[in-house]
Amino acid sequence: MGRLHTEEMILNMGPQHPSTHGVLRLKLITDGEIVSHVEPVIGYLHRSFEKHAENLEYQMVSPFVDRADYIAAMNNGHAYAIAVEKMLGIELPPRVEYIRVIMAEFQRIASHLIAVGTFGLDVGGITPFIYCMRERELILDLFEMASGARLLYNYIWIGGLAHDLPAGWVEKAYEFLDEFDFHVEEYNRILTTNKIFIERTADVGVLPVEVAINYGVTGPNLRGSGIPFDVRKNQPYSFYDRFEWKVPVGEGAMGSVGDSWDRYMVRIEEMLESAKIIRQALDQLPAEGDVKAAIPKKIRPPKGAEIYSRYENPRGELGFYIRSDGTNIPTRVKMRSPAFSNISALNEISQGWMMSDVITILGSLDIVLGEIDR
Amino acid sequence: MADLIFWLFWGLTVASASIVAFSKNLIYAVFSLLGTFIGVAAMYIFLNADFVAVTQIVIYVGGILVLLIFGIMLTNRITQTVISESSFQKMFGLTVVFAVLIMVLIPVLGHTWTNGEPMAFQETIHQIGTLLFTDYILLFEVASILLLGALIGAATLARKER
Amino acid sequence: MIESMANWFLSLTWFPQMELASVKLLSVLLVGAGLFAFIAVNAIVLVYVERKVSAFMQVRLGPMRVGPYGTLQTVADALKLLLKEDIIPTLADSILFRVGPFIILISAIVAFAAIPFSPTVTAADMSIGLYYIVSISSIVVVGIVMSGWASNNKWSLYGAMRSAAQIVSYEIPVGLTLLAVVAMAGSLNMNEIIIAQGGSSNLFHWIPLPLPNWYMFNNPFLFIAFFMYIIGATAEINRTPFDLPESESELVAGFMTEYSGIRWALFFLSEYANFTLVAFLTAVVFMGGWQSPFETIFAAKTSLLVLLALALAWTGYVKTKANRLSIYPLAIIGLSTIAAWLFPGFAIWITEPGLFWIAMKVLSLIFLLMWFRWTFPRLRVDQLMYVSWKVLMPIALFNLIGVATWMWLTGEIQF
Amino acid sequence: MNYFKNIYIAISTLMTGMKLTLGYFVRPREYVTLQYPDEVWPIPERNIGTGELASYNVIRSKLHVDIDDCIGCKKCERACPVGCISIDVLKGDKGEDLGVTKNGTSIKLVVTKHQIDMSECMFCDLCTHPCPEDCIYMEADYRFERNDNKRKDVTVKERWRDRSTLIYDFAKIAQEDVDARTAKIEEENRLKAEEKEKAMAEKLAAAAAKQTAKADAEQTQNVKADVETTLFKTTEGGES
Repeated sequence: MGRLHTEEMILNMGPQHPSTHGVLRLKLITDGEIVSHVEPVIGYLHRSFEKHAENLEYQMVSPFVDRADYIAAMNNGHAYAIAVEKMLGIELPPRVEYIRVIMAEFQRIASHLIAVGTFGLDVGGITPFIYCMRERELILDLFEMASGARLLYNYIWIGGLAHDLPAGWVEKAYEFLDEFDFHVEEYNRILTTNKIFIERTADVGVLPVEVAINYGVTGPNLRGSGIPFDVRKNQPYSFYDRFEWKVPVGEGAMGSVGDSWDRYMVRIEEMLESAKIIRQALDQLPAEGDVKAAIPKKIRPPKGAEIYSRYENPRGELGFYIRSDGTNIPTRVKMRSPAFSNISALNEISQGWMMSDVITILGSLDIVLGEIDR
Repeated sequence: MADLIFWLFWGLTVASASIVAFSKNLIYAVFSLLGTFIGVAAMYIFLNADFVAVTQIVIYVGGILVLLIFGIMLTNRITQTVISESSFQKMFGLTVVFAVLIMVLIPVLGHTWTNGEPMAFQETIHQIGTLLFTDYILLFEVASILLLGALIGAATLARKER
Repeated sequence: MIESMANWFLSLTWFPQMELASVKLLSVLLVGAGLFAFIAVNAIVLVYVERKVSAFMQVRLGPMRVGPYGTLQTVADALKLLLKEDIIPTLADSILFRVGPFIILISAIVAFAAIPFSPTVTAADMSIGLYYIVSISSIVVVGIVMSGWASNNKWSLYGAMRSAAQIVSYEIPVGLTLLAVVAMAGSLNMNEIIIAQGGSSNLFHWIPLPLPNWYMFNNPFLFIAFFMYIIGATAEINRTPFDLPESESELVAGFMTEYSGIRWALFFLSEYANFTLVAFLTAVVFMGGWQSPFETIFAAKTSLLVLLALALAWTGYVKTKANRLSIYPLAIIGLSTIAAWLFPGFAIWITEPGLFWIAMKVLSLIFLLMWFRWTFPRLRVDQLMYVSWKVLMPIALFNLIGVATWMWLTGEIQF
Repeated sequence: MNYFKNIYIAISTLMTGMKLTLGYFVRPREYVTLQYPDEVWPIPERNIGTGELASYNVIRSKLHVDIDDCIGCKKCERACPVGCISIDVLKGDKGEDLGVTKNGTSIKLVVTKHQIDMSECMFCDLCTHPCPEDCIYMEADYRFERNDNKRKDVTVKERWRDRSTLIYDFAKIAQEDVDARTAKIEEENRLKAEEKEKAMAEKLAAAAAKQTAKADAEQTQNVKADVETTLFKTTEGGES
């Protein structure tokens, strides 16, 4: 059969599109349903966070850090606090560290719930999304109890926490953990093992290890490709070396290693691992301790001090580079956002797939535009 | 009622057929084929051929028309083409038309038409079925083999060469 | 009945001495209006039901504000859609853009003409009813492609293309499964197909079981055919898991992306009309249409007792397994059992064929399709085609041969 | 064989999912959503304050200031990353008793303006912590019901666009009082300035007398410049 001449179609997906997870624009070059090139156009949510941070005192930056990745605000605050604390050389009371770990892992579960739910939405299942949101709501209740806010907490401060845990919080957290395994089982029943879901995700958008490393892909996406890299394990910060847990990696159970299903499954397993960490942290949590004891009165890192601090946020390695000139205002705050690196691999792994698969792959990468554009 | 509805469908057929013939926009021409096909199907019903009428819709609307629409819609150049000159080689065309007209008119005018009573409506499918499997079994089988060949051929063409 | 209505209507007008032809014409118009009214009301009710079903499955409440339990919500929505601005995009082909929705709607309405609502009520009891419905529903493709192309939007075009490819290719397995039934019944007439499903309630002709002699229980091949028809029909009416033409996560809204207001409402109307049509067709072809599941009064009474026992067992099972009391099925079946045993009128009523039974069947089928929609993810285009050509088609052909063999074995046909 | 296995797996897994949704469908009503304005989820109990602050809830929905306790230190204004708090203070009269806060600190300054623009607030809670008197805090009033600023002269539609309904004024002091105090302070400053000017003028006159005695033009100019700078300084000091 001779080659038929076909014309390519340029398709603008977004910035107003139901499944670009925010205001992302994808320029697709398609041949029928087959996509030959994907160009993510970002910047629609740019709020000049880094420039902003150069005009604010160290503590004032932290609410803006929350707003970068609004789905994992607690993790971002934690990462920033750790970076500044390293510059100042602050020792934290154990209670603070434990509460931070608990909060960070709860936030990881909440973020992965969104990732799993919206991924289900991307492949067409509406009900799993609602179930995921239902459990996320319980975590948000816990956060609301502790910090007073439901989305942007500003709870983890440099040198401590905004508030101590209220009475009854720990019991409620245990209550959530006891029910959580059952709910994960529910997602498995309605989504993970569903044949249609497997057909849509397995073998789709395989992210080979080399490509992942070349693009700087981190987090569940890298682990989905079979590399057990996790900053929490490899360079433990906070108290992560005190807990028993494993790093889930993609095994290609339904297709090949590194496909969308693997990335999804890594998130499901990570939620269970996070639940394990929280349970251990709650068991070890010291009953007494002033959470504000180590908060410095004035934050003035020494002149010329600079730091790059790594952190594992739900989307991957979140890095903060901060340079000080000795005043109470940082000279430069650079945020290495994981989703930015992750989305850069989109073109490479979605070429040759269908338009529906591009959406699946995008959903499996789990991006947050607030973090990409900053 | 038969008269009024007949003329209704007659109008539909003729009007949409003339759009097909005279429209400068190919897309309009293709879509108005829908009216023509449905009108013709209605004519079959007036001729007591309900099975043929419904088959007309299935094959011509559900199959051929959709195929035509696909072909025209997905070919970028055709949809944008506006036929600038409505006709060319007018003399030759007129000659052909007149020749055909005369050929049709000779038997029509030569025939003595009688006005009979309209036939009572009766279902035809049983007869069609019986005939297909008795008298015309060979033709039926040949047609099925032809269609099967077409099916296999289409599948082969559409197969991806990876 | 309709003709007498038309006569009465004409007697009110200026020309009472109209000939028979206009009476017939008017009755045709009346039937059309009646079908349209049925479809409109049906869509309004079904939208509400679908919202509630989805809400309950998703642990939500659904509409609650307008009217008691939100029953008037869809009425309010319909009014809102009527009042909305009618937008036709500047670069759209305005003629085709306007015509498209009407073609879809008209084909949906016209197809209803052959549906038997009860033993006596069929708008057009034609000898080729089933074939007629199948053929009319293929016109929908043209409307969809028309409106998708006319919108001058790439997403709409994608939706239209997908829809056309989907409907055209699913017509084949659907046709083949229906063909098996037609072979079984020996007729294309809807009422005759229903009547053929009456009679002895013997499963597979040899084992007597308390099941009605519907085609889905008639023999194992038709049992498979029933489910295959449901799958194929789901694809033909573009519902999840086959809702690719309007998949909101990929194509925004598919071929109706650019539509708003009342034109969009027409799409919605025809979508639900097709939905109901498919449910009716399934009920007629596989579930005995307007026939009652109970053949005699005695059968009704004993079957209800059996059902009551089953419901009791279920309640006990749920109570021990999940420690919950599922009271509704027990209550409904218990009440009807008591009524059937105490009041002979009720027992007679439930054994009589009629609108009630076909409505029950249609409603449960509609619930099944809604259940599909709120559980499953969506297939991809090539997988959709895979299901059609490589799964449904071979099985449908196999079924067809199987049904023929079955008929030969049971002596229904002889060579 | 694989083909049939696939079909079997598909059917069985789909049935699993359907069982789950049906389970939720028939389950006795246990919804997660509520009919919002009629019923609301309880705000989590979370009292961390002691004594008079027992009702202090960390739920962050609206900023509130107990203006009676405010000492006008402007720490909250400086802590705010978005600058939504603006405070003006005036010095109290000499010997005037401005009261004490609940912590026992005597108030030295009159807060004439304590305005919070809730349309700019990002609920970060950073302003509440530096307050020495714990008088600025977040309230759980997420519906902004107790908004006294609702302007009656605008329609509801305009009110949505109107940001002024979200600007909260906490200073209780009346405008006349503010005017009076400002006038008084200005008067004082003026008097002070006049006195100083008078003193300056006398000095100048004395110097001029000396100058005429010496009759040196350049020296005169130097002194004048000196005087001008002192004058400038006094007026500036008087205002603060």
